[in-house]
Amino acid sequence: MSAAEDVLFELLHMEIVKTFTDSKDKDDAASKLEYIGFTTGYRFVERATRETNRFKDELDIMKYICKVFWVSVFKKEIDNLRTNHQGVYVLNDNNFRFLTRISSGKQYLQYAPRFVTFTCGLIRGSLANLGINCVVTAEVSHLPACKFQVQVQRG
Amino acid sequence: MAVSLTIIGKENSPLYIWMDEGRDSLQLQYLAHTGLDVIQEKISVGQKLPGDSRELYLGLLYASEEYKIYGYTTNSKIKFIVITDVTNAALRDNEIRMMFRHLHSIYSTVVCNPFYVPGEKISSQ
Amino acid sequence: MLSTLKAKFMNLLVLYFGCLEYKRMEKTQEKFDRPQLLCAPFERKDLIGIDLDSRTNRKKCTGRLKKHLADLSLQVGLPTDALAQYSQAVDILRGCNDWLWLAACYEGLCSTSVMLLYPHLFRNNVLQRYSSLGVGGSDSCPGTKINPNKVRNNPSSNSNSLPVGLDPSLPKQTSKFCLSPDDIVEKYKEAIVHYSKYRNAGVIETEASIKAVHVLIEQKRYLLAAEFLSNVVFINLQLSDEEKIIRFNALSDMYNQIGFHRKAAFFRRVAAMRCVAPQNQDPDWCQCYKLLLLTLDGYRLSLDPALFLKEGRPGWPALQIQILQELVGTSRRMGEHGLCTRHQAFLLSAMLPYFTLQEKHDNFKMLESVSSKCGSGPSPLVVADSSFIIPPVNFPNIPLCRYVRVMPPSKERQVELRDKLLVEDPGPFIFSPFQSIITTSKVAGKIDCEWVEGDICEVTFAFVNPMYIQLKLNNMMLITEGVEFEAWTSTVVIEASPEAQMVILRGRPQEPGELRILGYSFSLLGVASNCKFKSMSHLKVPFYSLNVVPALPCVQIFCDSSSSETGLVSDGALEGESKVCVTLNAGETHECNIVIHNVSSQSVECVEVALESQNEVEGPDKVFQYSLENLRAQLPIAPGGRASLTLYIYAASEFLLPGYSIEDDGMFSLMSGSEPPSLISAAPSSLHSRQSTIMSSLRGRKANRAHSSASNASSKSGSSVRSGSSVSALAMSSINASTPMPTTGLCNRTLEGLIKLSYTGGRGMENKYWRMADIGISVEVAPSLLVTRWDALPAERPNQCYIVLDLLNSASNEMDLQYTTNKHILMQGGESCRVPVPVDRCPLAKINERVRNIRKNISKRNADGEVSESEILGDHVASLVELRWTLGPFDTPGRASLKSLTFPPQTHHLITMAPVHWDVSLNGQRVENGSENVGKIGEAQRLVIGVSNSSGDALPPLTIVLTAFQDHQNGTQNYRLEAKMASTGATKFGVPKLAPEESYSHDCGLIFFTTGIYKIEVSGSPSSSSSTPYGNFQCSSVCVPGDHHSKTNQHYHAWKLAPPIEISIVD
Amino acid sequence: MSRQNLRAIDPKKVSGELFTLTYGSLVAQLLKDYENVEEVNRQLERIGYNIGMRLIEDFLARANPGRCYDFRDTADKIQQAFKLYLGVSPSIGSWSPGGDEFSVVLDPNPLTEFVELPDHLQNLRYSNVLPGVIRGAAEMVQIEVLASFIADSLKGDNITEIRVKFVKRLEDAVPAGED
Repeated sequence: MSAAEDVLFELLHMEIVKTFTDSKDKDDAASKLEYIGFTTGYRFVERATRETNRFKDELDIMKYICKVFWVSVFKKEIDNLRTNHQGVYVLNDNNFRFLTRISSGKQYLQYAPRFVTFTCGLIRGSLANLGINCVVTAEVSHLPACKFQVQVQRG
Repeated sequence: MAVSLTIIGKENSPLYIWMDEGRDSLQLQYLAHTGLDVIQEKISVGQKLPGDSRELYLGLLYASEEYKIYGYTTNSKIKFIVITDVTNAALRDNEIRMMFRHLHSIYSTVVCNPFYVPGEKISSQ
Repeated sequence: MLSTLKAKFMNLLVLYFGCLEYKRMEKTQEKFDRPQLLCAPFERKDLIGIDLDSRTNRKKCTGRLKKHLADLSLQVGLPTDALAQYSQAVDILRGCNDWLWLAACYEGLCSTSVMLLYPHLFRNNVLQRYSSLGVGGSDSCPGTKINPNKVRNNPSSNSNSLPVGLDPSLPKQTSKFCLSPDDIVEKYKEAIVHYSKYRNAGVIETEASIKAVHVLIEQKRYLLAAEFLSNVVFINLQLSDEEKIIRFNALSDMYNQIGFHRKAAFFRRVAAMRCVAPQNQDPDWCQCYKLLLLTLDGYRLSLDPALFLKEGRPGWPALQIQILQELVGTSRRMGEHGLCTRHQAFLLSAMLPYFTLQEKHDNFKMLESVSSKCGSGPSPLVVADSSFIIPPVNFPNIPLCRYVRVMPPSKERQVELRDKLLVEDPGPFIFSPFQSIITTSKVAGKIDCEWVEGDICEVTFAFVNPMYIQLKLNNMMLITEGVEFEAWTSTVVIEASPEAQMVILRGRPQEPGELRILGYSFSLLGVASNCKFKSMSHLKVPFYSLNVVPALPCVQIFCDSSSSETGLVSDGALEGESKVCVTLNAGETHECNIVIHNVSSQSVECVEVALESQNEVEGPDKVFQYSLENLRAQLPIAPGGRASLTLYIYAASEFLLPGYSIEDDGMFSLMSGSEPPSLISAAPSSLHSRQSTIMSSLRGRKANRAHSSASNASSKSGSSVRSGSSVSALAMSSINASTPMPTTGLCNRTLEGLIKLSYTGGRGMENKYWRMADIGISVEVAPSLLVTRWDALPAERPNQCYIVLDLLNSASNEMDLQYTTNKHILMQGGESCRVPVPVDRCPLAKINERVRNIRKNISKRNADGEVSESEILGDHVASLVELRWTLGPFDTPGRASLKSLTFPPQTHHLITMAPVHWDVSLNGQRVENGSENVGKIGEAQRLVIGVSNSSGDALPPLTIVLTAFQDHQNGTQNYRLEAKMASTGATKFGVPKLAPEESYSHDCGLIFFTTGIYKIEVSGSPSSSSSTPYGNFQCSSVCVPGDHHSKTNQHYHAWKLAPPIEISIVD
Repeated sequence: MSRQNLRAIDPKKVSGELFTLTYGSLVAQLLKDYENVEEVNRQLERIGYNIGMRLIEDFLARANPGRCYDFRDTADKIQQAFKLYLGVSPSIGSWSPGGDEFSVVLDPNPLTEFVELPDHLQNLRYSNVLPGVIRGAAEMVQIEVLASFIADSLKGDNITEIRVKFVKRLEDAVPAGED
């Protein structure tokens, strides 16, 4: 059983998703969810890295996201991090917490995007505050695994 | 106690400046401003000095005839600069470090205020 | 010349080398047992009282000699020897605490090692050779602008400074004494520490430090380099002001080289301040100014406002403000008032966000004062004797432009591309989805409106005043690009209010094509400011672009008030007013002259007129009529010329009492008690009865004063029509003054029309551009005549019937109504009366023709055949009845139309021409309508009844019956005349089937026994055997299948001779 | 990554902060979406209500709090839940004489740890999710309550106080917590 405060966070997330996907302007739902994630990530990482040493480089930051950051948020590490060393990082979470509550099965796959949007923003916001401007996308091919792709914007 | 305390944003513009009363504000600002050169050099990527602990606390940046200028950076590229009197022997390195830690903590609280827009001047404190 | 100089120089060098080499050889040979003590100049005085023979001193001498020898070796190009000798000297001197010389040895050791390790150091810059004569060998000329990035990159670009093919380990092999890179720094450090022990060694300490910095730069150890440099700052040197300036400049350069631009700027500023220090006897403001300009980079200041604002204002505002203030002050002291104004303007504009209100005011006042000496133009200023260029300063934020609206031409000046409309119509499905994409992906700033060459065009700005001081913007105008544009200047005052204030800038495009509006320019306090939208990030578009179309004429259209008569009021009575209001009585016709005035310099060559109206009831063309041909004949309209279009306005109205409906209860309208009748009338009579609108007084009065022949006729006219008297009685009973008046028809109502004039001419016409002008016409229709009820009654003549109308003069003025060619009555305002109008009955052929047309296209609308016939008859009546009236003090003429009049089926036969035409003669004399027939008692009156078929179809066999009666004029008729008369011949006879136009005649005789007035009714009805097949024909040929209810009535139908034959029998 | 980066930070505190920050972003976004502050208050309460309805299941499973015999029990459970989920122990008090109304005094309020309310948002009930949670949770155990803020330190009050008022016991009142 996950910790009590994590349950609360999970419920809040679920309600946020519901609030914005049910709201009158559905089209903006994704960008709003992403933005909530962004500001949360931006602020959270400011606090979370208080005790962390200065990062060496981009890869160092990505490792931090996959390990310490992911543990703080999801109580587990990213299962697999890959990079092409040209600014693209792929983070695999084989058991993404926000997807575990949806029944697995293809028919629920269509609902997956709304449950990963917040996290995309969370990653983007965190990286933005750490000085990496990027685009974060997510891909869910079978529940509850999720693949986040970070594409760093250079220049 | 320190005579000046400055928070500098990602783009190297001051977000918050505090000065001990009665000091020459501009002079202290010049000191803090030039201190940025040292901070920038210290945190520049590729700078691999032996014995660099990668600590957020950057230590003494430099000293002038009257003041000592200390620096600290966060992982989010926010810089703090504290200026002390050269003659102030009471402040040892560790105390300066703790002062910065405290400052960082306060800063992160400010950033976490949902009504604060990062990059704006800090009005509270 | 150059070559000889070179050759001579070479000679000199060779000589010099020879000297050195000789000296070196000499020193090498020299005995070490008794060497002379070599001294630095300042050491000389310290020598007194020193034991020269002490062991320490001897060692000192030896060490110093060794060092000197090493120097010479180095100078003649023997670094290996030099290294060894320096090392020996170090060992010797360290032992005898000769710190100064020890430091020198270290320095030598370092220098030599550097030479070996970094042979290219100091050689990469040609300038270096000359400038190395100065302190530290590297201070460049003050004022040389250093590109920080370039300098910083320099060392790295040739980081491998060893010659190609030379292994880095080689120097080490060459001499074991060669220092490693780290050692070099260490030894420099040591040397500097030792130098610092001597008060007089400041210069060489500085020198050594700077050398070390150069090495560190080469090693890219900038932090360490910075430490050495900050040490230099602490070295206390007795220097002249000029030397101090040079020293600080040198420091600044060095800091720039290690990438510490802020530090560099700091020292540059210190140097600048030195130039004009209060104790300085000869302040050099000019140099100070130039040095200050060099500091700008370090403070992330760019004097180019566009650049500065674009970078999102990084930097340290407090320091930036100070530097700018110093620039202002310095330039003023230099007497460069132009520069001074420019800097102050920049200070105000760029630092505005950081100023408090008071500071804003102070800086504004300051600008006011400096600009009074010299303004600031729009061109860059070059600083005298330098390469500095100070770009012009703009005020994109004073005042701050909130938004920009490029105004489309005013409505009457808008243009339309006709051609495009035709081409772009590939059907709704193809272009609708793409159209939207195309429009949204349009270039930012593309304005979807067109300006016209030669027309005055406007752009509206909303400005906010950030200063809280009234701003006077002189010569404000648009900045444009593209086609030639005549921008008009205006002086604008922006009040000291926080509210946004609107400013309109105007201009006139001079040629067709694309026009881009880039911004606006003005002059504030003598500072010319060009504000481009692209530098105002909050406006989101870099420019506004629109299309200028070729010149087109422009007209004003208005109603010529000189031709206006009573009732015509032009709104505001101004020329060019595009709305005309006319008050007319319903049915009145008004002529209105619409003037088209060409106010442009192009002639109007082509016009089109269209009419729009919101009135569905009356078609616009019924109300408004004009002749386009007439107008076209007046083309072209020259510039300044006028043309006119005569518009005929007919105040169309519904003259029939609204609310009347045949379906109400199937009853005849005059009898319908359920309606709200607004008036009462006596029996239909040409001797019209007059009643006031207050009719309650008349309630209950028996209105049976039916004296007229018409009422007589109707009262006796038999079965299908109720008698007039009973009608009147019923109608009267329903009168009630308090009954609400029907609203329409009695209240004024307004007919709106819009005359849309499209026109073009000039070059615009060639490009298919058109302009529109319109004039609205509002016709207020005052009620005039109202037909409240109507009925049809038989007339005296068989080919006519009476249409009896209850009329109400709903106007307030007296009305003279002419309802037939020779009959008219006068009606007071509000008064009503009943008039009979004789109308030719409708020929059957006309009905049949219409029926056929309707049958052809049985539309749903006309599914009810009965109504159709009603309509046909209504139209027939309406076309024949013309109610003309004159009204009011001016005898305004008008006419009322009975359009959409309908009649209930019971009356149809009255209005329809009977298929049977009677031709009756008495005693050989034709019985005419109203003719008096006189006969004598006892004499046989010979009556010939001729029947002919006047319809287009065959008539069925008929049975004709003659009935005689006496009318006692009191409502009773006596048919029992057996004792009063007798007849010869049949009074009831059959007529065979008659083809069209065929006729049949019957003779009979009548003998009357008593005097009196007799009447003989002649009626014919289809013979019973054949009635059914002809049922349809007789009355209602318009019967549409499925409508049977009316047929039953038709069986009883008979044609009568009307009026009956009247014979006065006298003695 | 040096070993210092892995220095243990209290995970409970970090999770709490994440919750607080996410909530803050939500409030900011709602304020952007709805011009009307009252509407935002309403939305927050609604979100809280929905959370409460689900949270109660977790609470019952996790804490096994046993049956509520009276309203004082309910208050205790609320106190317990605050401790469990938000890591704070509010004090319960100010009971009405009838025992049907009490106050939950939060000190501190974890939701407002970082918050400074701008002047133009003085009508915002920033933490309005909390009364919503209480109401939603109570309803799932067949107790209808009214819960609302009566004091908020964010607005300068001395304390942060939620007033909870018992309305009625809902029909078929079988507490879900009973076995």
